[in-house]
Amino acid sequence: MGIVDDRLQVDIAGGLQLNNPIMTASGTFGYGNEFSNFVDLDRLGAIIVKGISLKPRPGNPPPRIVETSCGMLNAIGLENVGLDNFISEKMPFLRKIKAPVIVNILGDSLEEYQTLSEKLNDTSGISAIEVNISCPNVKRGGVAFGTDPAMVFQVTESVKSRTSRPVIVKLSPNVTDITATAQAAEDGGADAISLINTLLGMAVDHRARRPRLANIVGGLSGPAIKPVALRMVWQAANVVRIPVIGIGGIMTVEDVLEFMIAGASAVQIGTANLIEPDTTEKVLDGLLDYVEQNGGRPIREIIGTLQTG
Amino acid sequence: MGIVDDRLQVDIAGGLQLNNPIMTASGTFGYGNEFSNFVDLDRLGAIIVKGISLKPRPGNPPPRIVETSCGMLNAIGLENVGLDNFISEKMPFLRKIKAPVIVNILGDSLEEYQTLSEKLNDTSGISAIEVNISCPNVKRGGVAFGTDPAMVFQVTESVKSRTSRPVIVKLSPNVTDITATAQAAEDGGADAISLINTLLGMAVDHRARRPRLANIVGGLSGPAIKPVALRMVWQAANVVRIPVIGIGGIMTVEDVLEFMIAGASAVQIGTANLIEPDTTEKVLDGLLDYVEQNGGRPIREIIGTLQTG
Amino acid sequence: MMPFKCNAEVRGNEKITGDIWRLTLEVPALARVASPGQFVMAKGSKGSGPPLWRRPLSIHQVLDDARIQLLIKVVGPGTEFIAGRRPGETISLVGPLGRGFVLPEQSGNVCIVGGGVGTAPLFYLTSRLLGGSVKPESVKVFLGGATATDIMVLAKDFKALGAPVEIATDDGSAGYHGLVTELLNRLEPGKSWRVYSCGPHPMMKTVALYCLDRQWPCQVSLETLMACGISACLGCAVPGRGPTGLAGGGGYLHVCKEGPVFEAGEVAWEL
Amino acid sequence: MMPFKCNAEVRGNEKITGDIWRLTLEVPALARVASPGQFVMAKGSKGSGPPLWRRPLSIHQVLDDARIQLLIKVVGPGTEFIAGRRPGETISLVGPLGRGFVLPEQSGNVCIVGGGVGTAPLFYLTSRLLGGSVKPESVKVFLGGATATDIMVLAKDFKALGAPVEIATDDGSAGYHGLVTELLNRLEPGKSWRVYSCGPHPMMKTVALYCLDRQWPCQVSLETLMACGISACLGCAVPGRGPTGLAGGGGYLHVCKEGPVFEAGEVAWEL
Ligand SMILES: Cc1cc2nc3c(=O)[nH]c(=O)nc-3n(C[C@H](O)[C@H](O)[C@H](O)COP(=O)(O)OP(=O)(O)OC[C@H]3O[C@@H](n4cnc5c(N)ncnc54)[C@H](O)[C@@H]3O)c2cc1C
Ligand SMILES: Cc1cc2nc3c(=O)[nH]c(=O)nc-3n(C[C@H](O)[C@H](O)[C@H](O)COP(=O)(O)OP(=O)(O)OC[C@H]3O[C@@H](n4cnc5c(N)ncnc54)[C@H](O)[C@@H]3O)c2cc1C
Ligand SMILES: Cc1cc2nc3c(=O)[nH]c(=O)nc-3n(C[C@H](O)[C@H](O)[C@H](O)COP(=O)(O)O)c2cc1C
Ligand SMILES: Cc1cc2nc3c(=O)[nH]c(=O)nc-3n(C[C@H](O)[C@H](O)[C@H](O)COP(=O)(O)O)c2cc1C
Ligand code: FES
Ligand code: FES
Repeated sequence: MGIVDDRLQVDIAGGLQLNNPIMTASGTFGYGNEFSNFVDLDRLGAIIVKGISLKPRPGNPPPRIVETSCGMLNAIGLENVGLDNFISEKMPFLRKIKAPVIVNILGDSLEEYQTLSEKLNDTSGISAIEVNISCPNVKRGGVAFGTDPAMVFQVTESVKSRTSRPVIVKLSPNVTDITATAQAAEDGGADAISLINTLLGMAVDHRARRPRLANIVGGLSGPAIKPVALRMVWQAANVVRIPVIGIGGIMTVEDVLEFMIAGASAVQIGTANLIEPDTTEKVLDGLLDYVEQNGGRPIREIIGTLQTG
Repeated sequence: MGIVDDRLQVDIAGGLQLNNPIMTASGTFGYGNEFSNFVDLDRLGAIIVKGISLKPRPGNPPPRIVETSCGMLNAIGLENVGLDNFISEKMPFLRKIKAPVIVNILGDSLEEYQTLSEKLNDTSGISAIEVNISCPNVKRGGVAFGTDPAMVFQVTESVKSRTSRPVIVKLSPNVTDITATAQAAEDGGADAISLINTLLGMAVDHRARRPRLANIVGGLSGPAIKPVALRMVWQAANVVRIPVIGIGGIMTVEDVLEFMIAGASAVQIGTANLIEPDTTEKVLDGLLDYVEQNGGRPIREIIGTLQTG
Repeated sequence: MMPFKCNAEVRGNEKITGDIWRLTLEVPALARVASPGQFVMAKGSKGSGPPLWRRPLSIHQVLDDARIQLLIKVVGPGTEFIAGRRPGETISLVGPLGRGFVLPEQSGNVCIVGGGVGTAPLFYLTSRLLGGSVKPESVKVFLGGATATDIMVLAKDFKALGAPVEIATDDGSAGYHGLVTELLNRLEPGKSWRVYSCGPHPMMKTVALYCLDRQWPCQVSLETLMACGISACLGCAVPGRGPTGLAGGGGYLHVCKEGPVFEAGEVAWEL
Repeated sequence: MMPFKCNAEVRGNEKITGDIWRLTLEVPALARVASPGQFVMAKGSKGSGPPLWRRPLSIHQVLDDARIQLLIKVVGPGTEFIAGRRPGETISLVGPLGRGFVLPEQSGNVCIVGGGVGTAPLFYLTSRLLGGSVKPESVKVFLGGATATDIMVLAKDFKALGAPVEIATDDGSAGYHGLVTELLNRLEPGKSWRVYSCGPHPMMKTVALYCLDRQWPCQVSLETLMACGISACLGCAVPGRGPTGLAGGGGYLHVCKEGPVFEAGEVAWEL
């Protein structure tokens, strides 16, 4: 599988062509190296690393995770090594991987997003930036950014103005109208949008009468949220012209096909990595089988082919 | 179990006292009679019937339902017999039941809501009205009502002005800020709010490249949505002073306790009725056991006792 | 008869072909009241799933007023779970559900048309017909399948009831090489036939239209996705005909309540 | 050693007490490399659940470099599924995971303190210790349980390794009537002890603080909820001490990566 199969190639984000549509979702694939024994990282469409902030963050106190019906809540609180450590400690490994590396960034202010974009622009080996404006775990800033179209526009525009790298804006599902934030990201100059981030949820320990997460609320992910994600991807793809990257509960190749048919040019696999660490490669093999069973037609031909008539 | 156990009593909606907090969710319990062989209807806290409109509605074309991971999508399209048939055909049976009957209403316009409220005010045997402003299946009217706080206020106020019955406003989860619509309902004079209605979702048949619902999108319910429901109930209960009724993915007595601890004065059981038609009574028995194991303390004492410090 | 919920003990589980199984369940309360064409909603998982929903399965046969049999084709997780239960285990059932076949009050010619596992409810129907006013020589059973193995065991069972059976297979490996609906031409056109059918939707549509053309009474048992089976969710709608039907200005039929068995003329086949 | 994913065949499944089972799995690739204190993430459901997550389980013993044993207490659906696997069935595992116990380089006094099913990893540790530089007479094994039946089988197994075992039970039905941590007072205070412990968090805290007081080297194996076990989710955080620990101005320790075994002094027990 060293050779590239052009039947799986897809275009995303400002001319960035991926060898295949299978990407890893931020925060569920560490910094890539954690998975080197489970998947051939070179084969992936792209690797998106854990969200990076300017300074290291310790994250939220435990408990940070809880299992729910066909899903999980997390309130990791965006623990990460910070930009400088990321560049010095994680990038050397990532540069050796053939798959494009996309860095997910998050900040508490417009300025932080801008500084991150500038510094990453000067860092080699980074194919694109994904802007996380939607994480529900950060109490300051983050939430407002992700749910207000005007703020989405502003963050997108300021990140774009500081980097020559393609910019993907990652949208929050915790909004009344996903088409408004999708449109705002496009208007702000985003090269692509990715969705969905986690749904804001909560779990209660009835014996202790306490929340199960120290942070009280957390982000819901996994198969449980797939129907919401598919709906939002379909709605967003109907209003923007830039590529849409589908995320939410993807476990199998059938799930990937569903998202692509609904309008996604590529997908990200999140929670599934935690359970079956070889999911991305398994799904990729499945996609290849699908292409072959369909007379070798390139996979990009199914993007947005949902018949609703 | 003929005698009322006052340890289970709770107050909801404008002085309406229920013998226990277990209600049925609209659209999942028919008009009550469908379940008379599975549960002792007299024992229920309240029966909420399928949503009623002024005229009969045929509902959406099939397929109308699809199973998802730990949940289901429905796009029934609010099929119902219409107000007149409801009163003449369904009320005679319901009047014989000891449990309070709550009628869930839906309309395409303010006027329809008002007419429904007036006519139901003149109908005997109805303990309260639940206003469905949030059903995602009706393309006209409904969606806007449920997601815009100003409209929520308006609908609530006009229903209240036409009826002397307690009014429960049922909120949509498909909003950026549930506290805004919760507050709007309270400001409009609602005696209680109930939440959540279904999350807007979608399913795709990748072989046919078609949506699995003829209506394309539908409402997600079941255990999958419980974390979102709990979060919204907790958020809403923190801002309003009127009782909050919790709905979403409740299958067991533990789920009921979680919702009540998070701030719900009562709960509604929906999808679970479809799978285990005796769920409501089983849960009620469980609640009684809980009360007894806890030294006979009235169940209402646990409402809103979540410790977040 | 009002439906109820019960646990049925598995008494036998017989493999019919590759993916079809016959379960025998001890459940007298159901066996005593279930009529042909009715179905049960069986739990297809432990706890609350997945799968979340129960699974509709027709009553395939009733034995000694004490046991029922289900004929199950494994097509997904629910049927896999149910077909995998071993003797001694129990299955949670809700039933009996729906409106079954209307049996003829007098003798007459009866034709049974079954396709694949859709044949399940027709077996109980046929044994009841033959146990009643209908004579074996005035019955014709047409069974269709993709290939011989799909249908041979069932054909043998129908023959054991005393009914003359004719077979059609898609690949010609047994009986007529073609669609089972083409066997309808073998019915003497002069006579009037009462037709009962269950199988894939296109097959039933052909049967229904064929009979409507000839004004033969015809009952079909429809399949839809079902969440509840107890007419609570309104999910199992099909477009109906006539004053209450969609095509006649009315609404939808609900397969779990007004069906699963319908008169051919009640269904808006064109929608 | 990098972790990998594999299917392990169940070779044996022995009931220890009411809800505790010992599984023997044929999985040479794991057996050859797993060190004491490491764990595996085992799939606790068919397909994608529920439960969704894998379940962390310590390596209880390694046999002949070919089989591993797990000691499982059934507390919920995941452990129920795993403990219910019969010989011939397979279980999906990811492992070996985490940082295990550091074995002493020289002989010396070693004390093992186990509580309930937390004793699981200490058994493999003890057999490796005794197979290495540590002499049976310089080992003390303290095992605690709620009642005698909880701990007697394990105590016998430890004795079979040659280690002297002392028992404490909450109800006094065997050994000392009280907490296992109270047995620590039986250690000769003059000597220095190397202490290894696993069990309920409060127990380990007591052990850790006891040892820190006396400046005895002490290693504890922590438990947290884990979604992945492979340091991808950062969900298994516990407050750490020292320059990189939270209490020292740093951050959290990750039980699946920097643990599950920690030096007593690494953990911020007060948080
Ligand atoms: C009234 C009634 C009686 C039935 N009687 C029998 C019977 O006696 N024996 C038997 O084997 N099966 C019967 N069925 C069909 C059976 O209920 C389905 O095969 C079963 O629900 C599938 O569940 P699953 O989890 O195994 O597969 P799923 O994963 O749910 O489905 C597998 C595939 O089959 C399709 N499918 C599932 N159910 C239906 C349906 N009802 N109509 C069309 N496509 C469907 C799904 O879309 C999917 O593509 C009956 C259905 C109805 C409505
Ligand atoms: C590194 C590590 C090694 C382990 N080794 C073993 C072992 O060898 N044998 C063994 O029987 N168990 C072991 N455990 C614990 C085991 O993983 C849990 O009991 C199991 O995950 C429970 O899954 P379940 O689905 O059966 O129950 P669930 O329904 O998930 O849980 C049942 C109850 O136990 C609580 N619980 C679950 N996991 C934990 C935890 N890790 N810490 C505290 N409370 C918890 C839950 O909150 C719940 O109240 C280990 C855990 C860790 C982290
Ligand atoms: C443990 C965990 C950590 C996450 N961390 C991040 C993050 O740092 N940045 C981000 O943009 N999204 C983060 N996410 C969200 C995922 O990238 C993804 O959008 C979401 O989980 C939905 O996809 P899934 O259902 O496939 O998991 C995280 C999700 C999980 C489960
Ligand atoms: C089949 C179906 C039909 C429903 N119809 C209605 C309705 O008519 N009016 C209404 O307010 N809610 C309706 N709902 C929403 C439920 O009342 C409830 O709010 C939702 O399903 C969440 O609860 P659950 O997860 O317990 O099902 C319907 C839900 C289902 C599954
Ligand atoms: S399946 Fe629910 S009404 Fe028919
Ligand atoms: S369990 Fe996921 S990082 Fe430790």
